[in-house]
Amino acid sequence: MSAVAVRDLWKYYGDYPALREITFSAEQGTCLAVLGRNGAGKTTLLRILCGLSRAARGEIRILGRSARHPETRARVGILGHGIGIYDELSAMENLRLFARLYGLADIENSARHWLERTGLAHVRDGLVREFSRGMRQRLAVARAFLHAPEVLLLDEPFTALDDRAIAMLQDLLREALDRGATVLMSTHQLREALELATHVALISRGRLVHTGERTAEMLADPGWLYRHYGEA
Amino acid sequence: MGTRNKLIYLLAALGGLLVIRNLYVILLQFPDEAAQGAIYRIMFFHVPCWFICFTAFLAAGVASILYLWKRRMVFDNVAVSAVEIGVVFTATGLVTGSIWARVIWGIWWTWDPRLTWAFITLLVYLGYLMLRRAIDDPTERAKNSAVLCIFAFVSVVITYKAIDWWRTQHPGAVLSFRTGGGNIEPAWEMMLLWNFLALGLIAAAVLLIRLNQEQVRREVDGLRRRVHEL
Amino acid sequence: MDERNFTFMFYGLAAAWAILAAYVVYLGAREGKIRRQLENLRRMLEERDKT
Amino acid sequence: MRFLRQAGTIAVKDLKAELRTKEAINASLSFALVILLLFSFAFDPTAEQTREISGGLLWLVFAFAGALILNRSFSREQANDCLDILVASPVSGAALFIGKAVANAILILAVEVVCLPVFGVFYNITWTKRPWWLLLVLVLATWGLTVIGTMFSALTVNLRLRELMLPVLVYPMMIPSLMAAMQLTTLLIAGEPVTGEDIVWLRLLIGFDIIFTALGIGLVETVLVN
Repeated sequence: MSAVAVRDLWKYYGDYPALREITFSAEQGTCLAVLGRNGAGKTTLLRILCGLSRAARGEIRILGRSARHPETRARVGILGHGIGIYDELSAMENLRLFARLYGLADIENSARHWLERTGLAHVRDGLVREFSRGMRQRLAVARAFLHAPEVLLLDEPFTALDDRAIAMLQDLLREALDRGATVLMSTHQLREALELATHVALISRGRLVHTGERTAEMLADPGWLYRHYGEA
Repeated sequence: MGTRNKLIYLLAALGGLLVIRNLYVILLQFPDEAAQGAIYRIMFFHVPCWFICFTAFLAAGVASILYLWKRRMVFDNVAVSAVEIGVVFTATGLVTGSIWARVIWGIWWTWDPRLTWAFITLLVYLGYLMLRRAIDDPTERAKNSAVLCIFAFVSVVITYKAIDWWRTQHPGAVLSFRTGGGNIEPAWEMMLLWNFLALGLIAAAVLLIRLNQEQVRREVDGLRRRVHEL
Repeated sequence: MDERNFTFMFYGLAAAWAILAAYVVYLGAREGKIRRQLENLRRMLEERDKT
Repeated sequence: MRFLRQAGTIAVKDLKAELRTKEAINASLSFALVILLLFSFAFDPTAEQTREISGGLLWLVFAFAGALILNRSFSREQANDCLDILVASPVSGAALFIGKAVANAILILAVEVVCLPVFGVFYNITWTKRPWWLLLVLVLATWGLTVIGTMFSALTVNLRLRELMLPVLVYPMMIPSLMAAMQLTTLLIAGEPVTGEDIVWLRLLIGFDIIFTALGIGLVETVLVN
């Protein structure tokens, strides 16, 4: 069974198909980079997988269940454009809140653990609104990894992050892949993504134009994919 | 000319002819009512107008539920079209009622429960039409306005039941299915139904025109999207 | 009184049909506007396709 | 059980966030006081007249001031795309909705409880003749307003013109609850019992609460997942 399986997925904006017959799957322990230009449909696809948006047609299976199933959502971690944490709460309170929402058994310890992992233990009771940009981003990463998700869905994860956070996120993703998690990320920043990716999928104008393993030539020349499969 | 256009003309023509025939009977054959004089004839339009409103809003509500269930844009088209027609006939109903009230009650308007609720219903559905203008993505627009439409129907139900729940100045129900019969002359009740049919035919014609428009508009939305994409 | 009564009845019926007529005129105007938009967009797409 | 726990977590989160900044509640309270003041210019208040319209007056204040709190409810979630994270979390839409509605209701009730004595002092009214009945009406009507307000706040959260749209949509829908609340409050402030024909208002109030809560719970998931 694939960790993430999508078959014949369509999404419309009115009559206009934003995604057309998307079919792919990602096996457990792999990292799939979903590539494509702005407006190609990457974010729409990711939103559907996160359960934030409904597909018009097609089937989605994440860990064997539908995307909106509560059980699925408890096992999926999400990092999007926005950081998704509350400015009015402290770092610790934010993590405690999400630990509770995800139904974790040991709220205090997992929250503390992830504050340490992201280097925020010294400001655990500081309000997020007083945090620097980098600290907020790291807290967002902690929030996404808090419940040890088996599938990670990341929408343009590297765009909002500074260098230190990028390095940290890459380490954490590698670690997650090692423990058997599946990672799906959409990005147009090829270099950072391709280092991690085991597979790539290229979306152009709502269609999946290429899926396959990430090859050595892609790593050497990130523009290779676009030249071969994307239109000019 | 497509069959759809033919149907529109046919419905409108039938409705028009029926209205003329009804007007003839109402104006020239029916005697003045004992207490109200000539003005009572407004009832023959006022009451069917409200029937059309209820029918239209009910249709919009059902179409909205169907949209949320099946997610087919057709249902959304039906919902907007029906709401728009409902709003037009609500306005007509309020204006004719108001003119009647000026003669019989001596005032244009009173904050009577029935009148108030009819007015609230108008506002609620105007809100629906405004909400639609504020959302760009057609799918999102269809979904959110369907939800609003279901909420809005509560006010229609209240308006309908207002004459039972509160003591109101507004005349009570007239049709036999609510009163058990005997409230008005059978000939008048028949005429109400005939006029309901006439206005219904015209409303159906307008509904079809409106549906066509909504389809073209969706095409425009789609093309606009494609232009953006390039 | 009775004549006034009759005038008001006439106003009532006239108002009802006036509202309906206004709506139909409005529908017609909108039809024209949507058609124009459609034409514009089609033309824009054709031009883009040529280049 | 799980539902209640999740709803509770959301409510506590909203209340905590609001009490830290006090943005909405401060704005709401001062707005309420301003309206109470403005009403004194609108008419020359003698105790007798004021008592007759007290229900209407108070609930207008509560509805306008409450809208500020309701408006913040979902727009607070927008700042960092938090709403997406909540919707994608294992919390059901219904739990999210109820949690937010409870938090809003508590905040609005707090504003109301502050406004009542101020109203009493400004307009020379003894409003405590039937305190428990009044409290019951306050709670029931506030819940009605809150459920509708929270639902429509969710409905308009992604709109360009949300600040403009929300009042236009929400006030007409609130009228059923407001109307019943106004009638009952006038009665209770005059010290009269709720009996006979007036029971119908209480029934309506409870009926609308049930209808709108059910509609909200049933439809909120559809609204949040686009």
